[in-house]
Amino acid sequence: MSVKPVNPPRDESELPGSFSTRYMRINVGPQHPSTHGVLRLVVDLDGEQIVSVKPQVGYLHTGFEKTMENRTYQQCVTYSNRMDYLHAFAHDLAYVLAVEKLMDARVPVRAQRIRVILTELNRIASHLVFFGTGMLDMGALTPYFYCMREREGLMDIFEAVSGVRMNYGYFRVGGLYQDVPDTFEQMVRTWIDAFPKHADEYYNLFMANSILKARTQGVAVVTRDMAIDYALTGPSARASGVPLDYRKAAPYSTYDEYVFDVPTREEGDIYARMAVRFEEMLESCKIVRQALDMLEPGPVKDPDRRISLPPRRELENSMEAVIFHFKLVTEGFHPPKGEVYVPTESARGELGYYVISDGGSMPYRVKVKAPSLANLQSLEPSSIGGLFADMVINIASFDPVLGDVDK
Amino acid sequence: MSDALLEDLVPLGANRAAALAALVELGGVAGEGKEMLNVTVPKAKVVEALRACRAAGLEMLTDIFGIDYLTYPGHRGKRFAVVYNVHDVRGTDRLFVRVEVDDGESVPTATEVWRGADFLERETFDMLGIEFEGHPNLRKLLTPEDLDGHPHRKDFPLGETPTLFNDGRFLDPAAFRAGLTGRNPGLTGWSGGARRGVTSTEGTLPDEGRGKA
Amino acid sequence: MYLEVLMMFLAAGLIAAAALVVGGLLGPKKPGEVKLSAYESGVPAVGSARERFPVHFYLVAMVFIIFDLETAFFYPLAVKFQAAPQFLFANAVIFVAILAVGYVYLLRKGVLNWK
Amino acid sequence: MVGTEYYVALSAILFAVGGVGVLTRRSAIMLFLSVELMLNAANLAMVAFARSWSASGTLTALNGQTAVFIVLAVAAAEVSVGLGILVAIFRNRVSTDVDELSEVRA
Amino acid sequence: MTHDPLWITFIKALAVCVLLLGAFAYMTLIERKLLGRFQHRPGPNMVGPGGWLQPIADAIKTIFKEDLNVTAADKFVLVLAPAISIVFALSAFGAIPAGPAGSLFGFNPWVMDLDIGLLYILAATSLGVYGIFLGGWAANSKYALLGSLRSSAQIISYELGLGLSVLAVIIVAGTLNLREIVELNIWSVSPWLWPGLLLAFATFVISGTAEVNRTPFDLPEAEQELVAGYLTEYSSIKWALYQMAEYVNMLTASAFISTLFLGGYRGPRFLDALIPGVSEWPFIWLFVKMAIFMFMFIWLKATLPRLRYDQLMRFGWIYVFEFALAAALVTGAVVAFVI
Amino acid sequence: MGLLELFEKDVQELEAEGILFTSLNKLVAWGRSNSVWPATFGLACCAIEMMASTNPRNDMARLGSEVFRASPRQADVMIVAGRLSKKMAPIMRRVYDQMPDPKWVISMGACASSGGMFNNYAIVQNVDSVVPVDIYVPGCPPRPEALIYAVMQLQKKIRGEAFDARGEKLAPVEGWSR
Amino acid sequence: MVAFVILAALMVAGGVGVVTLRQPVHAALALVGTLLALAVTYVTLQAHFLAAIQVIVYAGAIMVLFLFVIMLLNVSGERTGDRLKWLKPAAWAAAGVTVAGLAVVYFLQRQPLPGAAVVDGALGGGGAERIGEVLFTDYLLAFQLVGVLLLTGVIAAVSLVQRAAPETRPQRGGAARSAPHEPGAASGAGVMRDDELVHGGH
Amino acid sequence: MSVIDIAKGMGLTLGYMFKRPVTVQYPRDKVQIQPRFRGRHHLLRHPDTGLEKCIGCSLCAAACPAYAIYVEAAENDPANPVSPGERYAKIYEINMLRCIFCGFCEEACPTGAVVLGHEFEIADFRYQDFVYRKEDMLVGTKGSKWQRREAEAKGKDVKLGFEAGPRPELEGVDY
Ligand code: SF4
Ligand code: SF4
Ligand code: SF4
Repeated sequence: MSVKPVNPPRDESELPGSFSTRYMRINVGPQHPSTHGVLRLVVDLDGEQIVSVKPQVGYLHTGFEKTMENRTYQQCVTYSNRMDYLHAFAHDLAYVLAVEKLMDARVPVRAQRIRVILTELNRIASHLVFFGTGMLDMGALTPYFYCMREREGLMDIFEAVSGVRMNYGYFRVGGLYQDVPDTFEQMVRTWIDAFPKHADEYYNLFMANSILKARTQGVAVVTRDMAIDYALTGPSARASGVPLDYRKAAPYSTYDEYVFDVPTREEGDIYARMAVRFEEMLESCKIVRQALDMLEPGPVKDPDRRISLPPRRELENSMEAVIFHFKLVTEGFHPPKGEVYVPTESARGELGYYVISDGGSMPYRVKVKAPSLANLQSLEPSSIGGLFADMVINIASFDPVLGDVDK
Repeated sequence: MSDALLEDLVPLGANRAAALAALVELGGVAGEGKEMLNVTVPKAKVVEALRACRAAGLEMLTDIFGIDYLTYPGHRGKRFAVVYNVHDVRGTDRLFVRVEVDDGESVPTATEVWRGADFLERETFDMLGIEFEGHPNLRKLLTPEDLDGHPHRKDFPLGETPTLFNDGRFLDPAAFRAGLTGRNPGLTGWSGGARRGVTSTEGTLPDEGRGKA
Repeated sequence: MYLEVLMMFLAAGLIAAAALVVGGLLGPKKPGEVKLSAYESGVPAVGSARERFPVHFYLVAMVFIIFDLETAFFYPLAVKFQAAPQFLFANAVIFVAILAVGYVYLLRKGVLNWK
Repeated sequence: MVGTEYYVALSAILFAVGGVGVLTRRSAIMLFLSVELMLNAANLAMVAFARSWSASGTLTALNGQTAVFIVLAVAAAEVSVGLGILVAIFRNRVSTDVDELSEVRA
Repeated sequence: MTHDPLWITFIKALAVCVLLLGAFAYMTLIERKLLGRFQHRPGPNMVGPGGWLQPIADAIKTIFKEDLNVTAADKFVLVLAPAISIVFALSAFGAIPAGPAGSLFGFNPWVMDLDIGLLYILAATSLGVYGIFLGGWAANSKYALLGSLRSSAQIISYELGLGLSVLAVIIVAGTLNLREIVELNIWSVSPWLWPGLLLAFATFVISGTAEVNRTPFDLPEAEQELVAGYLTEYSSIKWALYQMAEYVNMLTASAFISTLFLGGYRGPRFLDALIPGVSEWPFIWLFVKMAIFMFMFIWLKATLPRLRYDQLMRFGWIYVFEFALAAALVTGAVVAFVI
Repeated sequence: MGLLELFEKDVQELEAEGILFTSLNKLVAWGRSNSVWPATFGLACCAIEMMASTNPRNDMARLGSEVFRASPRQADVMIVAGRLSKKMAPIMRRVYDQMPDPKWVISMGACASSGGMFNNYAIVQNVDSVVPVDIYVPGCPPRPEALIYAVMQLQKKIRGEAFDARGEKLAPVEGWSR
Repeated sequence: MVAFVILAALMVAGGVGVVTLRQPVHAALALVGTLLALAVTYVTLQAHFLAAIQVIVYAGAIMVLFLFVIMLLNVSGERTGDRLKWLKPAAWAAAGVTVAGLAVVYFLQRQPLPGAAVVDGALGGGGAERIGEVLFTDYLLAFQLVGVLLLTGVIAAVSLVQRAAPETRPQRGGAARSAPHEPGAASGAGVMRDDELVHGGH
Repeated sequence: MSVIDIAKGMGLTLGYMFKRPVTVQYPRDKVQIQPRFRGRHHLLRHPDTGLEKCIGCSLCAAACPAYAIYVEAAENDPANPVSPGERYAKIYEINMLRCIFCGFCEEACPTGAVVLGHEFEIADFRYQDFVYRKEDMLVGTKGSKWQRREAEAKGKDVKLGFEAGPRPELEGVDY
């Protein structure tokens, strides 16, 4: 009498003789506390060890690119920021830079500096969320609350400037929506001065914590070759020794005028990814401080009437202004035919908008090179062979924003 | 655009120059672009071209995407273009490799050159329906399984629903927009005459006034 | 005096039973097929949960039994310890030494090194 | 106090039930469970005897209990090795059916 | 050793259970409030005056919530498991003496006074593992199963640390009776014993924390990886029973630690000089000591990340195990050769 | 009517029949309203503001609602925070179905409530077509205080103090009937 | 006597459960119940320490191991049908006969129990110190032999189950994991293909 | 495991325990809102004449990326004008659930008639209650629809839960 298997094996790796390699397949997400939104991973586990991870994305597919093809260039600034809601200013910036290049707009220096300040502050805010939620994934509750508290100060600044706490739409093609309020500089300075002290606290609270180190060092390593092969960009790539930062490589918006370092690490493990971001927050502080020092009064919009709405007071007495106003609002402006791409550096990596204009008032095609989607691919190779618990913090360590992934 | 002109516009980095030379060798044609370098290569040579780019120092492939030129004014040639966005590790040199394809044609996969091309090609396939030959797992990436069609094709409807207001009034975005851009005059309110917002036959908003999903 | 233990268990059991009964009766009941299926992040469960598990769990439980017994044998020893401390200490050391061999073996084999 | 004979009878019943299990169950794990039952039945008898010997002094009486203590240790060792064997067999056989196991003595 | 009449014992047992449940309810609130304070925010404070009715609202909500029995589950075990958990958790506490004999209106302030009280508590906790194991198994959900396996393995592993680290105390005290251990005051025997006892204390506290699944050893709940571990499929009152068991275990653990190492229900004796008999007052001292440990548990939760599973197991089997054994041997050696 | 039978009847039904004492009724409503534990259902940007509503500045914990449960089995209210794509809709429905009764839904933000600016093929234009919504919170994203306000609205609804524009009283648990 | 009857009934019921229940976990649970009842019986027999150890070791450890193994091997119910058709009734019959025989023998030659005071004096509740007294005099050798036995147990079980020492995870550098990332290597080949995934309920 | 760094963290959390929470206890305390915060819309009137500023030009509807505004204009009755211009908005409705509070309408409006105010307590129970009519937004109306409804039922004034600095565009709006 032959042996009848109780459960027929699924494939050759599960034949008798290797019963401990019978994998357990687990769904992580899309509705799962640690997948940072609606990422879904199908994980095969050999006990606690990961045999394969298959990211399934698209659960937040919003149709940004298609919808933007049906909005005027100006209206599109309300869309770009909602892709990466954690670093919304970066998306706004990337989008307006692309369109400005298309239109050859001249952006006043003041506007550029304010853009830099806000983008960098937003980068800090994004990293704060990264640390908060990442630490939650590791079971530490308090860093989350401290980071969110810290972020709240930034939200106040953004609210004071743009009127909303997230999804700003404050950068406009040709400059800014309006000038920053008078309290702006004071608010930013207060926050920036307080931050390093708090950063010290955070460092002691988690970055220096030996449990955290034990959990993250040497875990889920992404080597330099892997990073290049998988097109990993941003802080995650810099943690693997790829010194790629578009603020240095292709400076935009006066980034070349500031002195700052690009922190890099060689290890490529989770701790390195965290450390790079931690140092980056402090570097961003530096940039903000310099930009603030260089900030001079001046206009914040390209005076070109093709692009910017005329000032409100002109509407009352200038018929010409009224006509421009009507025309701009209803139709928007018409960039010349052409294609353009501007790479920028968001908190997650290379962010670029490839905008094609057909000469009409709405973009013919917008293709967003969103960093999270490409970055997410590194999750699989770096998780395989590791433990299930590691994978959870590994997701966090790439800091994917699902809006950015799924578009 | 001549090479000289290009160089004038953007000083070529060493990597890009080498890559450009290699691509031209393969039959590539440098094209227009604002401060960027586009090279259209023959479809059969695309993998070779990408290999050449990688060999020439443009080591990273950050994006693959498609463009549907169906309604592009004055466009001649094939309907789609697939664009590969390659750059070097320092991020200073960048080059766009383009391939032109028609509906139904497929492109050789780049996953052999870059593992990271996996998702990017799947996305392109999902959004535009361009198939990649030899891709290990060419399935939809973003859209639901039961969605027919490819959203980024120009003939795919955006699928807008009207915004509902009181007393059965509603606003249909597409029609409204058409009025604004002058493609369909008469629906805009600003140029004169009350806007003829269509009033529905029902007197009031249905209780669960929701856009039909 | 061991009836006291019984009383304790009785009281605890009473509380638990009361809680279960009250909770079971008072809550609303709206069962449904989906509601009563296993939760797996919002998608239907893939395969069965009654899968096999790593052999390591077995090893841990096994090693636990062995050392738990060791501890069990130590209790009488510890209680009696002060009666003949040196003699018992010697015995204990021998006992521990024997088991230490096993412990080192386990370490070597990587049993205690959860992979 | 309940007489020792009742305990012994109970022990016998449990032992017999365990024996039935050993004879009838097919799964090796269930076999083991039945064996455990038998072991415990024996322990019960020993503890019961310990009490009835208490007339002959502490040391003698406690012999019974101490023996049980040591039997516990033996049982534990037995279980860990026995189940170990089971696991090892299972790696190659995919079944715990003893009949099937005895038929493939490869 | 006098014993109370049985009916008194039963009433005391019921009282202990009810008190523990009340303590559970308010521990959740205190934990939330304290966590809030650690995190620079006030915590629940709007339900009732100062938020102090929050647990009552939670309790009502939970009781009147639908109690799901998942189809694929093993119904009987599904119901049995939380009951097991709570019963063993509650009854473990009964062995803790809360004051000197006869100090509770002439009755004894404990439910039971056992010769093997120490073992009794260990036995009760070792049975608690069934609740978790069966709960996860019965639900027939992967998260739950994995969670329950992990926690069972964790609990049994640290049980060893617990069992080994009490050896030092037993060697010094020469008894398993908790009341006698308290009365003896192990620290006063000889200062030579202190290193061994301190080591035992440390390992005991660590194992205790792991045993009750608190941060940094809170793997079983491991919300981020396994949704809610073995609790994933539990709702309503059954879930509440598990929570109860967890908190009652915490209370038991802190009472156990205080009793074994910190003089249990006895206050510091030097205070007797100020107010005569103050160290004899029942409840108060035990309460204070428990509060300290409960605070510590919450504090730890507020600060530390959790260990990874393999680290946790390694920590338990290598560090805790070895140090606990060493503590016992050191103490034994001191008793045998020094004093 | 025997006591057991009385208990076995759904409490809500009894409420409708007016059998339960109103005071008990009120007590239950009070308990439920003061202990609404959200299931984490963060989808997009709004989820960040949902998280922010628990941060030290806003601290939703004060209402007793900070207990975000990872498993829907222990949650009372599902805060749909963000845009619900059509791919995600069946999953959300499933999670909702797996929550034990009584349960509520807060639709947070323009996207969840009406599709907002994403009036397109990919987004469900009002989650009410997937799960019954009790409270809508406009905003993009609603600021954390607005969410706290919505939770307080929900408490009013649970206590039966809510009414709509026509003055009609809203049933305390709407989700049950659908 | 009442206690004895209740306990006896519990134990026998548990025992029968062990040999008849189909679901292994249930059978194991039945055994746990029997063991707990047995522990209580020990208490009534003045073997307190043993009772505690019975709970800690048997119920708390050995049975957990059983449950783990059941889980580990995923034994879910046996095949139905008896091993041999006639075996089951025969077994029960044989058991009945044995029990009856034994009972007859014992009840015929029963001895009077010593008085309660004597029992108390001799067993003293069977506390740990009494056991210790015996264990470390008469049974000293056995005590040490138990050590050896446990040692053999560990080594035997581990060598049976653990095949090779699992390598420890690389702590630094991803050398062990860099292999699958070479361009062109199919990711996790042969393990899982995406397309076999069950998709979210539509 | 280094004990010292764990102790540092422990000290930090303990320290925070003795600090005053930063919480703004919202329903009890008023939320401080930045002046530029954009909440519910207001339709303004000319402060001197009391006429509505809106001239029904629909520019706001055109600028709205969410298509949340519906305007239907009508000729002014010269004897009894509603607005200073030729025309006025006969129907002016905003679907608050569609609206993303981007402020484009405010930017687009040539007369500064529609301005986004600070009110954010708009949560309500039914979809159709979110279409705000002109009356719901005209200056002088305080609170959201639900707030006014509740206040009416209770016979009290609308209580708003925030404070904000002045904003010049919000001419005549009084919180
Ligand atoms: S409503 Fe606004 S903030 Fe919320 S998800 Fe939608 S776009 Fe994001
Ligand atoms: S704020 Fe933005 S979305 Fe809202 S009505 Fe105005 S333009 Fe439309
Ligand atoms: S609010 Fe302003 S933009 Fe809108 S219709 Fe009135 S006047 Fe025109």
